Amino acid sequence: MTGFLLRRLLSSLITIWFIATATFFVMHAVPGDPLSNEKAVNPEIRRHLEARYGLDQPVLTQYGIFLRNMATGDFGISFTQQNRRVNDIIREHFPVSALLGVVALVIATLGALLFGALSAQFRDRWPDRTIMLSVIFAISVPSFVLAALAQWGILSLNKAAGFTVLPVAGWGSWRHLIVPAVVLGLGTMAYMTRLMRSSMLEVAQADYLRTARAKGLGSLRIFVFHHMRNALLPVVTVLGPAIAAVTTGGFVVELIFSIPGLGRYFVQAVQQLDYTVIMGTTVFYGAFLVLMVMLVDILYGLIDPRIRVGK
Amino acid sequence: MLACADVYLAEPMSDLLAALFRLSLLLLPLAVLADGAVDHERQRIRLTLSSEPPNLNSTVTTDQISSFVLSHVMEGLLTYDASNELSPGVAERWELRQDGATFWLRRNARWSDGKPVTAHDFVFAWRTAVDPKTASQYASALYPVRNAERINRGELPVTALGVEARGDFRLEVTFERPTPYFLGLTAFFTYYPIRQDFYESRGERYAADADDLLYNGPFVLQRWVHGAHLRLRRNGHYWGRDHVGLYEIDIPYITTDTTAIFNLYQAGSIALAPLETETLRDAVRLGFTPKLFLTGSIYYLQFNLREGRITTNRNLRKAIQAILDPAVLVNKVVGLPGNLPSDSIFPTTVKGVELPFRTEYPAPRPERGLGLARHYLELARQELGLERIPPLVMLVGDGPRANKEAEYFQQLFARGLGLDVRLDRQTAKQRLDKMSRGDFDIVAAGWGPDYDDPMTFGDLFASWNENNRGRYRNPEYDRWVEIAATSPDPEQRMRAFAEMQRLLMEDVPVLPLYESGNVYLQHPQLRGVVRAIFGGDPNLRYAYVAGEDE
Amino acid sequence: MKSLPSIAPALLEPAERGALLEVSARPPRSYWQQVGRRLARDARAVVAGAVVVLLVIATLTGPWLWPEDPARQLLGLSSRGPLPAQTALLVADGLSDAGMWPPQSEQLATVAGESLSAAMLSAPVGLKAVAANTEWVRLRWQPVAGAASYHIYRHTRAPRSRSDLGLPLGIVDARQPWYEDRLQLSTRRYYYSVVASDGVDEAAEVATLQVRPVQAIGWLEAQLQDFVPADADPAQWVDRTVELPAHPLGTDYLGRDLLSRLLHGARTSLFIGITAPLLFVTLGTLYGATAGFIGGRVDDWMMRFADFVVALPSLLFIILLRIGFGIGPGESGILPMVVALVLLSWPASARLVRGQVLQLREEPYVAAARLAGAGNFYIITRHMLPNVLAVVLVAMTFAIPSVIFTEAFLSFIGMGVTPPTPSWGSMSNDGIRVLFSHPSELLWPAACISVTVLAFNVLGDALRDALDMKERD
Amino acid sequence: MSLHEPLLSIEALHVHIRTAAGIVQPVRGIDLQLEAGETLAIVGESGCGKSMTALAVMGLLPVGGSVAAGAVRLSGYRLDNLTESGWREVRGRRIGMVFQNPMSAFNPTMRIGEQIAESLVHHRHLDWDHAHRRAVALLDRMRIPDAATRAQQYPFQFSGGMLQRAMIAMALACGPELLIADEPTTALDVSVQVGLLELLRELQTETGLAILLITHDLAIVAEIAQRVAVMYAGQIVEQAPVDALFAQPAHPYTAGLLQSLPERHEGAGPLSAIAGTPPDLLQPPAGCAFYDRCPAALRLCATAAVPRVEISATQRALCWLRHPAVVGSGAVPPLAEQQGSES
Repeated sequence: MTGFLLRRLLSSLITIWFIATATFFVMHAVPGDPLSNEKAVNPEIRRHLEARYGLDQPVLTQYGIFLRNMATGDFGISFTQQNRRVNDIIREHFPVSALLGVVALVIATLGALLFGALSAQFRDRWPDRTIMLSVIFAISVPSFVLAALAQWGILSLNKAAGFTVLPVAGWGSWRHLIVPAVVLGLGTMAYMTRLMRSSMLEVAQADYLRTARAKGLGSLRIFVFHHMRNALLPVVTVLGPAIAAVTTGGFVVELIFSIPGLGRYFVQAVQQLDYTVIMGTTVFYGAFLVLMVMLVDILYGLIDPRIRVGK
Repeated sequence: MLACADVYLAEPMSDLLAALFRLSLLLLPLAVLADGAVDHERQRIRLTLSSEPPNLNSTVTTDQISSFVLSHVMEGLLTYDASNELSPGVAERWELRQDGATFWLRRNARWSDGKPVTAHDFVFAWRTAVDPKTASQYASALYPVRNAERINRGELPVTALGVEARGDFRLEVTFERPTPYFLGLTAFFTYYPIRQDFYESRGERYAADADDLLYNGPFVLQRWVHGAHLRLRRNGHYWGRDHVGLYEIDIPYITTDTTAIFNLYQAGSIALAPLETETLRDAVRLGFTPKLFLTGSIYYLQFNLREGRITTNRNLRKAIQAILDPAVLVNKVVGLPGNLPSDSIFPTTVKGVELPFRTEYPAPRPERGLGLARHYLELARQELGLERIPPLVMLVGDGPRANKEAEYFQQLFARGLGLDVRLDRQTAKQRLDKMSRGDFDIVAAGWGPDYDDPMTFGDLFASWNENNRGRYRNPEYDRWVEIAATSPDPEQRMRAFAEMQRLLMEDVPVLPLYESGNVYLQHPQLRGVVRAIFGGDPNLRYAYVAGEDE
Repeated sequence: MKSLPSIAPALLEPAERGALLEVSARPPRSYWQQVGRRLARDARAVVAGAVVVLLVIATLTGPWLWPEDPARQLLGLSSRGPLPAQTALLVADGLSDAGMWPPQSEQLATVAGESLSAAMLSAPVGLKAVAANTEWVRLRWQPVAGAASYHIYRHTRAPRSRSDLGLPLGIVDARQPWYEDRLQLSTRRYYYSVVASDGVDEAAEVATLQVRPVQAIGWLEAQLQDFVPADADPAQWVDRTVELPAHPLGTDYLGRDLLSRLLHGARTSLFIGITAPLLFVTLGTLYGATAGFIGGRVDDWMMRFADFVVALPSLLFIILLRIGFGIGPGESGILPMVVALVLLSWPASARLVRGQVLQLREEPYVAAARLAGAGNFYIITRHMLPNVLAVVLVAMTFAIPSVIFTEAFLSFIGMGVTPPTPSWGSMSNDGIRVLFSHPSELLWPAACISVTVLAFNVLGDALRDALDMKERD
Repeated sequence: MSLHEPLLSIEALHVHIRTAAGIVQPVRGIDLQLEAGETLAIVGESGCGKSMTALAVMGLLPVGGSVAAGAVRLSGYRLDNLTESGWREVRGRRIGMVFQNPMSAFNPTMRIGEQIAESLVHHRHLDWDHAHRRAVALLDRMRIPDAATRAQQYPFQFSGGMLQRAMIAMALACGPELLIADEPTTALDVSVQVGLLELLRELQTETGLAILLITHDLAIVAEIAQRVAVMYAGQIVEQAPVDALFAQPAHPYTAGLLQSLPERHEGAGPLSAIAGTPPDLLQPPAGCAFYDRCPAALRLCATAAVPRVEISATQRALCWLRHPAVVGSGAVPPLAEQQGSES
C-alpha cells in the first residue's frame, strides 16, 4: 500500500508539472498585453510594470522563475488587483467554490444513491420511469438555462410568499447555498443516478447475490452488504470526474447567483488577461483535480479489496 | 483551507431563526416585502457592485468601482457638493493663480485613527503617484504639477515635484503651465492624501484589505470579504460627520449579471439597480419608474489613419459618416433611453463659458443619406484606384452591447455600401493592445472625462497624444489644442474647442455616436443620491433614507 | 398393469425427417445486421434516430426551405413574437426628412413670465400626436407657464398612479414643447405622459395621451433592404406601403428572423457538435490502437502522455486555448473551438480503444491470424478495427451531446463563436437576458439544444444496449 | 404413499417463468424422491430445466418465476408455499447449495471467512468471533491449508478449486440435511474435480448428507451418484440407478448422451453429439419433446402425450418406444439392438 501511495504521489507531481508547463506556454502564446490600459502610459512606467511582473525576462527565464515560485506555492501578484497575491485570491475564493462544490456533490451523491436504488428496485414500473425521465431531462438542459429558471423560480416563490423565502443571489448563509448547489449538482446527480441504477441492476443479476440468498440471510443484510456495497464500486470511480465537473463547472452558477467563487474569478481574469491569476488558478485547479483523482483512487482501493490488497 | 468556508456559513442557527421569524410575519396582515434594501431606523442601504474594487490604492487605481469606493472613504483637497459643484474638502480655502495654487487645510480633518490630515500627506501621495517605481497608470493626472511628467519619465527625482508643505496645514502647488481646471483635479482620486507611516507599514499589501487602508473620508470600509461583500460605515473621525446622512452602505452582492441585479431590486434587496435594455422593459412593465443619468462619456467609431490603411481615405470615412445615423443606433439598437445621439466628440455635459459648451456651440450636423454615401464611396474608389474596397477590420469589445452594435454596423455597411466589414471581437486587454498597436481599420471605442474641462476630450486627437489611437494628425487641430491649453481667456478657449468640433466633423477621423446614459432604479425611500460625472458615481455622501410615509 | 391401448399402425411408422430440421436452421446474420435489428426494435432508438435524421435534414435543407437571410435586420421589428407577413408604411427618417420636423417656426415658443416652483406648475394642455408610426411618434403640447423643462414618459399600459408613468424617455427644454419618440416602437398601444418641471422637481399634474403607432419602415431601411430601389425619389415613394416578410417564430433584438437564425445556428452547433467528436474520437482511436498494438514501453509512454492531457482542467484549458489561438477579424471562432476541443478530448477514446485492442490481442482468432502469417496491417484492419468500431461508435454518440453543451457553455460566457455567426449557444446567451420579457428568444434555442442532446443521449443508450455493452465509463 | 417420508420429494412440479415473450415452462411435471444420505444426479443439456428444479427447491426462482403446480416437500414438510421468512429458515440451515462458478458466486468485496460466518451468525445466532472460529474450522475441514489466514482473504486471492471448497464449507456451515450442488465442478480443472468429488463423498459418509447433484457431465455421475435422473426439455425422461442407466439406457436421449462420452465411444468413427437443438419451451410440443432429434421417432411420437414406462422397479422412462403397446407391435427393435443405431 505504501509503495502504491508513493508511486501515485510521484506520478501526481509529474502530472502537476505537466499542467503547469502547458499552462505557462499556452498563456504566453496568448496574443495581447496584460499591461495595456484605457490610458496610454509612458515607457518608463511600462518598464517598471514589466519589471514588477518579470515580463522583461526571456521566456525561458520566466518559466524557470514560474516553476521555482510554484514549487514554493507562490503564483505572484495579480495584474488587475495589484495589491493582492494570486495565493490570497485562491485562498479567499476557492473555499467558496469548494463549499458549493462539496454541497452540490453531497446532494448529487445522496440523490443518486436514493433515486438509483429506487429506480432499480422498481425496475420498469412507474417510479423507475419517472426517475429515468427526470434524469434524461436533467442531463439535456444546459446548466445556464437551469440556473436562470431556478432564479426565476426563487423570485416567483418570494413574490407568492410575500417575503424572502430564499435569496435571489449572493453568498453568506446556507440559504444562499441551497439552490445554486442543487442546480450545480443536478447534472452530476442525473449521471450518477443512471450509473447507480444500472449498477444495482447488474449486481442484482450477480451470482453472489443468489449465493447470499441461498444462505438464507436477512434481506437487509443482503441489500446492504451484498447488493449496495458492490453496486457502489462503479459509482465511486466517477466521483473523480464528478468533482472536476462540479468544481470547474461552477462558473455559470457562480456568475448567475453572484457567488464569489474562484470560477467567476477565472472568467474575469481571462477577460482582463490577468496572466498570473489565470496561470495560478489553472495550475491550482489542475493540481486540485489530480489530488482528488488520487484520493478517489485511494478511496476506491479502500472499498475494493482487489485493489487494496493487490494482486 | 476549508476552515475559511465556515466564515461564510457563520450563524446558521440565527438564519434559521430569522427564517422562522419571517415565516411568522406571514400570519400578520401586513405584507412585508423589504429585505433591507433600505433601513430608515439605522440609515442603512444595500447596494450591489458589478465587481469588487480592483485596487483601492489611490495612487495606482484606474477604474470606476475603486473610484466609487474611494470617493466615499477618502477626501481630497476639494470635493463635490450636493449640486455637483466643487466645494471645500480637506482644504478650507484656496487660491488659484496662473503659476500655481495655495491650499489652506482645515485643522479638524482627521484620519480614521484620529490623527490629523496634514499637507505632508498630500505631498507624499502625489510624489508616490508620479514616482516611476510606483508605475501608476494615472500618473499623467498629476502632469499639470510642475516637473511631474519629467519625474514620471525618470528624468528627475521625486523631490523635484512642484508641491510643498508649508507647515502642517498649508500646501503650495507650482504648475507646469497655467491650468484653469486644476481645482477640479484636486477632487480626483490620484490627488487623495496618503499618510507615509501607514503606507510604509503596509508595504505591498497597502489597501489590499479593510485594515490595510487609512481613511479620511465620510465613510470607512468596515468589512471587505473579497468578491462577496463590502460594508461602509460612517467615519466617526470625519470632520463633517454630522452632515453625513447614511450610517451604513452595505454591499453584499457583487455581480455583473444585470438580470440578477434587477431580480435583487425586485426582491427588495438593493436600493439602486442599473438597468439594461432587457431589464428595463420588465421594470416598466412591473410599474417601476426608472431614472436617467448622463455619465458624461462619449462613444465613437475611430478610424485608423496610420499609413497604408485604407481608412486614410477621407471620402471613405465620409461615406460611412453619411450612412450612419446615430439616432437610429441609439433608438433602435441600443434601445436605452438616456443615451443621446451625438454628432460631436464633446458631450452635452461639458461646460462652456456660461452655458453648456454644446448649447453655446451647437455641433455642426453632417449631411447624410444613402445616395450621398454611395457618392462618397465612388469618389473613394476612384481615388484609391480600386474596383472594390477591400475588407475592413472593425475592432470591437466582447460585451453584449458591443456585439449588438457591431452586428448592426456590419449589416449597415454591407447593405448600404457593399463594404465587407470583418468584426474583430476581443476581450478588454486584447482589444486595448490592438488599439495601441494600430491593428484595426475601425475601432468602436469610448472616452470618459478625467476632469471638468472640454480639454479632456479636445486633446484626445492631438497628434502627440498617445491615446489618439487612430493617429489623427492635423496641424490645424494641434494649433487649436495649443491655444485652448494655454489661453487664459475662456471665450477664446471655447472658440478653439468649437473649431476642433468642426474639424472632426469635416475630417472624420472619428465618428461620434452617442453620449452614454444610465437608466437605473432607485428605491423611493432613498433620497439625496447625486449622480456624478466626476468624483465617484453615485455620490452617496448626501443621501439618506426617508421614512416610509415621507 | 393396465391394458394396453391399441395404436393405429400408421402412427407406428418411422417419422419423416428433413423439413422439420430445416426450420430450426436460421440463416446466419452478421453482427451489424443483428445490431441493426435490435435498434429497429427499440422504440426510443427509432424516435431518437428520427429526431437526429430530422435535425440533419433541417440543417442541410433548412436554408432552402426557409430562405430568409439570418443576418437581415429589420430594426422596426426587433424582439417580436411570431409575426405574419404584413404591410408597412414607408416613412421619412433622419437621413431623408424633408425638414418637416422639428417645427421650426415655433422654435422659441416660450411663455412669458418667471419660472415657477414645481408645486405651482399645471399639466400641459393640448397634448396630441402629430404622427404615430413605429418609426416615430411626434408629440406636441401647449407650453406651460413658468416651466423650466418637460419630462416625457412612455408606458405600455394606462398609468396607475403619478409614480407609475413608465419609461422616462427624456427631458426637453421649456422652449421646446414637442417631442419625437423613436425608441424601439412597436404597434402596441402606448401611453405618453408629459410633466412640466421647474428644473429640479416635477409638477404633480400630468398630461397623458394614448397612442397606437402603425407599422412603418424608415426610408433608409427600406432602401437597404431593397424594398424600394436605391435611386428612388423619396417624394414619390413616401407614404406608400411595402410588404414585410412573415416571421413564424418571431424576431430577435436586431429584428432578425428567429427561425432562420435557428436553422443557421443548427449548422454551427451541429457542425461543432459532430466535427469535433469525429476528429477527436478518430485521433483517440488511432492513438489508442497504436499504443495498444505496439504495447510495451511505447504503450506506457503514450498512455502516460494521455494521462497528462486528461489531468488538464479541461474547461479552463479550452478557454485558455481558445484565447490562445485568438480569433482574427471576421472569423467565426468555430475553428479554434474545434481545435481546442480536439486537443483536450482525445484521450478518453484513446484509453477506451487501447483497452479494447489489448483485449482483442489476446483473442484466439487474432493469435491464429498471426500464426497464419498475417501482417500487422491486415490484423489491424480486418480484426481490430471492426471490433473496436462498436466501442468507438458509442463513445462518439455520447461525445456529441457533451460537445454541444460545451459550445453552448462557452458561448454563454462569451468565449464561443463570435457574432454574427449564429449558434444555439450564443442565441441562448442573447435570449437569457430577455427571459422575462421575451421568453421565446431563450426557449427556442434552449429547446433545440435540449432536444438534440436528448436525441443523441437516447441514441447512445440504445446503441450501447444493442451492442450489448455494459454501462460503464 | 408409504409411511416413510423421503428427505426430499418433488411431485408433479411445474415451473413457469413470465417473460416479455410469454410464459416459459422450464420444468414440466417432474417427480423425484431423495432419501437421506443418498446422492441423486440430475443430468441433461444446458437449458433442460435442471437448474430451475434446483432453484425451485431452494425457492430462488428468478424474477417472474413461480411454481405453477405440484409440490416440493422436505421430510414431508411442504416448501413451495412458504413465505419469504419461512424460506429463510430453510435456506442455508436445512438445505445448502453450491453453485456452478465459484469465482462469481462469492461476494468479491467480503472476506471468505466473513461470508461463511455470516450464515452462522444468522442461523445459529453465534457472535462474530465464535462464528469466525467455526468458519476457520470448516475451511480446515475442507482441507484448505492455512485456513486461519485464508479466512482473512478475499475471493480473488483464491484459486477456483479452493473457492469451491470454501463454497462447500459455506453451504455446510449450518449443517443442512440436503446439499444441492449445481454443476459444482464445471468451472474446475479435471484434477481438481476429482479431489472435490472425493471430498463430497467423504462428507456424505461422515454426516449422512443427501446430495442433489446437478450436472451435464455423466462422468461425474458415474463417480458419485447412486441414482440418476435424466432431464430433457423440462421433463425427467429417464430415472434409474447409475449402473442400470449406464448398462442399459431406456430413452434414446440417454443413449445419445452416453454415446457422446469419450470413454464410452465405440469404434473409430467421430465422437458423436446429438444433432439439433432442444425445443422452444415457450410452446412445448404436444408429443415427445425429443421427437425432432430422436433417431428412432415414430409418427406417433409427434402428437401423442408420452407415457411413463416402468422398465424395472428402479428404472423408469418417458418414451413411446418403451411402451408395451409399441414394443408389442414390433415397430421397434428390443432395447439392446438400438444401441449405436445412430450414424
